[in-house]
Amino acid sequence: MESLIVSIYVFTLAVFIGFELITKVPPLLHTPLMSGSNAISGITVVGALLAANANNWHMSTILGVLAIVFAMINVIGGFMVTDRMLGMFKKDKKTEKGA
Amino acid sequence: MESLIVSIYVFTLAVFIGFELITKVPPLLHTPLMSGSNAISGITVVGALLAANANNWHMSTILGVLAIVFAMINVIGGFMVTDRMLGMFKKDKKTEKGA
Amino acid sequence: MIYLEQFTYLLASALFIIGLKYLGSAKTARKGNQYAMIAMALAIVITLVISGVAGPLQIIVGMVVGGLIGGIVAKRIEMTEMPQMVALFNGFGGVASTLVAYSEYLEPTTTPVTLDVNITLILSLFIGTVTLTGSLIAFAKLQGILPGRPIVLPLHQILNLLLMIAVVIFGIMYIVEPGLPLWPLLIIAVAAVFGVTFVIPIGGADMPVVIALLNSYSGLAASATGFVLSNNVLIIAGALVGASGLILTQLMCDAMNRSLFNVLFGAVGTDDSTGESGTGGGEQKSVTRYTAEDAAIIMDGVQSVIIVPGYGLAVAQAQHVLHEMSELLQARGIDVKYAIHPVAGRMPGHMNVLLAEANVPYDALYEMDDINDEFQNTDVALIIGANDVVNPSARTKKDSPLYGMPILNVDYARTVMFVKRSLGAGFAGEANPLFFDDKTMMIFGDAKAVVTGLVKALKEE
Amino acid sequence: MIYLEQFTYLLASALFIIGLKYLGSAKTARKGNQYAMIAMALAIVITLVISGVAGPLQIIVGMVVGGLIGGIVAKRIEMTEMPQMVALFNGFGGVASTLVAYSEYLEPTTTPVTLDVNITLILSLFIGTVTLTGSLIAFAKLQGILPGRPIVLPLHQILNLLLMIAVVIFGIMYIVEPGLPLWPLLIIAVAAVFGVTFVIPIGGADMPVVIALLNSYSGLAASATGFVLSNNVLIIAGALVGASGLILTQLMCDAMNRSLFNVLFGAVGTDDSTGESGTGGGEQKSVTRYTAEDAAIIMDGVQSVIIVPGYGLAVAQAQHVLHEMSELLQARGIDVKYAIHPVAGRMPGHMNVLLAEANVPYDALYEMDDINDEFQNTDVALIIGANDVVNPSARTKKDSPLYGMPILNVDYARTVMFVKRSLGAGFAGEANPLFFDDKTMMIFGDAKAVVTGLVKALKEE
Ligand SMILES: NC(=O)c1ccc[n+]([C@@H]2O[C@H](COP(=O)([O-])OP(=O)(O)OC[C@H]3O[C@@H](n4cnc5c(N)ncnc54)[C@H](OP(=O)(O)O)[C@@H]3O)[C@@H](O)[C@H]2O)c1
Ligand SMILES: NC(=O)c1ccc[n+]([C@@H]2O[C@H](COP(=O)([O-])OP(=O)(O)OC[C@H]3O[C@@H](n4cnc5c(N)ncnc54)[C@H](OP(=O)(O)O)[C@@H]3O)[C@@H](O)[C@H]2O)c1
Repeated sequence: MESLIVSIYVFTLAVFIGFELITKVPPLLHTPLMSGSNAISGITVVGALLAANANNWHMSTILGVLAIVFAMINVIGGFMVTDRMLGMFKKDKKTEKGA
Repeated sequence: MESLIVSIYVFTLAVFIGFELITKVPPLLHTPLMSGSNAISGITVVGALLAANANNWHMSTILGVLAIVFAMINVIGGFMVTDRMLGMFKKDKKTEKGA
Repeated sequence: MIYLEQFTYLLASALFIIGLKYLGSAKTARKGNQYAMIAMALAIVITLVISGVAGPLQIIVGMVVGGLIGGIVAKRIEMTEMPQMVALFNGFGGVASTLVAYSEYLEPTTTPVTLDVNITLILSLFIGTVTLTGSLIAFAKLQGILPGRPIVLPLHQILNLLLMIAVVIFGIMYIVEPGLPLWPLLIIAVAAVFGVTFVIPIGGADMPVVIALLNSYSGLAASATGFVLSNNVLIIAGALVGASGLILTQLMCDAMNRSLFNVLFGAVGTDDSTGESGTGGGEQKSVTRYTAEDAAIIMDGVQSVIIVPGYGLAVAQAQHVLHEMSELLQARGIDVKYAIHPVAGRMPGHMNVLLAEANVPYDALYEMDDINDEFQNTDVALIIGANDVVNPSARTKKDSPLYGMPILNVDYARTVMFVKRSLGAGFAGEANPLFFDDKTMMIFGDAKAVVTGLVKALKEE
Repeated sequence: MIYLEQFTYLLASALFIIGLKYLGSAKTARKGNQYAMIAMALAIVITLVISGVAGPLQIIVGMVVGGLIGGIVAKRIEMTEMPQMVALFNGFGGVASTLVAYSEYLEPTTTPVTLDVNITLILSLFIGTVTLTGSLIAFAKLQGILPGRPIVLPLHQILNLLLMIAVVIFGIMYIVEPGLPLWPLLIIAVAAVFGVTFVIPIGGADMPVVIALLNSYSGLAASATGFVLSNNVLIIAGALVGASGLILTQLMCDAMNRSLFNVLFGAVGTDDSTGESGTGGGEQKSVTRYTAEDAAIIMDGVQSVIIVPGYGLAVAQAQHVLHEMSELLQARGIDVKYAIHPVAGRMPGHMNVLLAEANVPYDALYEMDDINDEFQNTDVALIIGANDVVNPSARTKKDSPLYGMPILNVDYARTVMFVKRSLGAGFAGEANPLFFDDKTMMIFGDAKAVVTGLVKALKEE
């Protein structure tokens, strides 16, 4: 039962951190932030790996493998698209010329 | 041994929170912040209560009682003086007249 | 070994935190995303190493298949389709959490299963499934598979309430009798229905807010799964996403000047109802129509132009040719700036992403508060596919859905040019009196076609 | 029961976090302090309830005695003595942590004592004791019991290094042979010496930075004790203070334009060397001396005055009469503002606290960046017991310890008045060329005496 208490502590503290970090993010970054944090929520892949890790083809293993697939789409797709978006934000190298 | 790991998690998360909260506090508040957080560090009184809580006068009990005294000075003194200081910060009620 | 595992998870958690922090500032955002990637890689690798990989084949296949799909989608996706992609991925994250929880239900890692594991298992099944079906509906609305307008069933809120009650009852039954496989399946079924009924009455254009909220849910689902498995990195990363998603939702609602409650239950949004209808109120006022060539001629004599892009720019995919046009103007010594309203387009930061894609440097983009004082000294405000964000009714018309929303002060510019297909209203369905102003030039047509025409005319001169 | 206890501790932790957050903003600071109080009360009460209070007498006596002492000190203390009081309290927090850890060493709550408990026990003993003796030295310097100037022993840094090595060795010995009471006592002894040698080479005027650092240590000591007892609320509250103290230390160093390394090891500070000596370099320049009456006459014709308070105001306790004076000036229609340099005085926010005590409204106080542009349109800059924060050498003199520190631009005002006792330098020991400027009026004397004279003269006119 102790482990529930620990989990609640960890959860509460992490929620405080999440709140503190995101207040005052400029609108410019809302979209990348959404897709980036979306990718982070793919952390559930860790649970999927544990669930799929068996030398049998029980239902639980199959569901685990399915979970791996979905979570990995979320992780890889999310991070890559965020990186692509952020890569497009650049400062003007021609400013000196242009202005 | 598991309990050490839990403690480290909790500590790390709390450190992140502490860092996030204090960056960008205006100098106006540095002194009250110092005395206020000083009072918070008197939380060690909780440990002192546990240490002093015995029906004997072993060395450990005596040290516990001493710890209570010191920690309580820190707690009560710190909070009261912070409150006193913050109570002195007021907006000008005469601004409308004065300006 | 447990130390190695736990410390790696702790390190990963710290990197997630730092990554998320960096994602919040323009200069460091890319680095932040990379930190989060490293954190994820660390968490995956240590899990594989520690758990000994008993069934390597299925795991590798699963990872490769998922990774490939994700990678291909990420490479191919158009920037305008970003909202639906994020929606879909959210759903995948949610369903993954549900699957893990259900798999844990079938073969628990630690027995006997304690009460707290069972409670968090229910939460995980429920939140994950709601995230899945809710996200699928959001995706369908944004992709045009479902109509964007709000679909309200009879007794909709009562239905939702009944569904919630059903979940609570099934949850209690499950806890009383965990052996029966019926209860978790019923919980999943009800959650699936609830996800649909939760999102379907929300207008298509409010979807970004819903997506941010579902993003938060997908984090909470991961966190709940972490509770089930007593795995701290899941709990922490999930909680970070849960909290930040909630804040983001709030920030978005604030920018649209609406409450979250109004977004979720207000059934606002007439996304599909464009066209020449429904504008101008009763009386017929006259507008002055112009062509791209007329606009090019006007541009001859001006010194400063502020471009205001809106949703129509995204629809028409006109960002690249717009950038070409603004470079032509700059070559003539005209001062060109972009004014970005926080809710222009259909998702937050939408315009920034689009224009960035077209290589517009981000320091040419001005946020509303920074540029609103400049319109009065500007010759031309060129509004491309935007309406609500420049609609002066927001200042004056008390019963308008826009009332109170801060707008870009384009009406203070010397000349106002609108590029859009019709006199149709925007997302809020509010007629724009500025169309009929004397200093306004309406240039009707698809944004891409008109701007291309402008470029051509500017080059020929 | 364990749930009740743990949830109350969690609630207390959350309230500490919210309290600390609120403490960081002027509007909510007082509420924040109250939240922290409630959190502390919750933590204490639940501990008493859960642990059953086996020995109520000694506990009640301890709490009452400690509380009374703390309360009386808090009520009586002068605002100018704040730094030394905070220093002393820090030390008490530190020693309490050490005592708890040592008591736990004598009678462990859980046996067998594991390796990790032993390691954190050493940390707790060490950090707590360093905090105690370091704080006592800081207190003694600020209170004038010890000289404020840096006291550097021969081979000082090598001595510190040896002490650290000794602690590590004793720590290892302790872990090898935890039964022997010698090792923990040796660790405490070495820590006590280290606390002294750590603080003693730091100048008295740098003490605020040291206090902030020791504040951070007292938090870490509490956290280490929390590790020993596996008590989360100790760990969390301690970590919060540890982290925020460190950030505060850094903010202070930044404001003084110095690195933390330079503060700790630079041995700067000639606090005691005031007096008419050591100024102006070789050549003798002339200054114009004036009296309070002269100043009062000048005040007749002016429209705007900016008051710049400094350390001397605190020493002379002149804040109340200064407020009286500024009200007299305002009554004549003169625009009076206060310019507060971030490091004016001897601790951060020092001037704000002092002036607040004298009922000066805090919206009459302007931070440096907000007021620096106004000096050029101001008739009189009235500098009271300040020097470094207005010394123009900071802009020009490359080899000055002040070089690079942003200063208040008093030299742009039409007339500059200095109220101080002599031509002596300030904390940084840097001569102030502004004393010799044509537009400068020097009014020598104790700040309180001079301002009282000014008040009198203003009233008589
Ligand atoms: N950014 C967000 O996060 C977010 C989220 C949800 C809702 N919203 C809402 O969306 C609205 C955004 O305002 P907005 O000014 O950007 O857009 P808007 O008010 O929705 O107006 C878009 C305009 O673009 C025109 N348009 C459509 N397709 C076009 C094409 N191919 N070529 C040229 N013009 C075209 C339409 O007029 P025609 O039909 O006449 O062409 C329409 O009036 C706000 O009300 C906001 O609250 C924003
Ligand atoms: N605020 C902080 O957190 C902090 C912390 C550590 C160090 N410091 C340092 O302290 C300095 C603060 O600058 P500052 O301008 O406020 O002070 P300062 O440069 O130290 O100057 C104080 C002046 O007050 C005068 N004075 C002393 N007693 C007086 C009395 N009774 N009546 C009238 N005048 C009196 C002294 O001149 P006479 O002897 O001629 O009277 C002295 O020149 C900075 O260098 C800062 O870096 C600040």
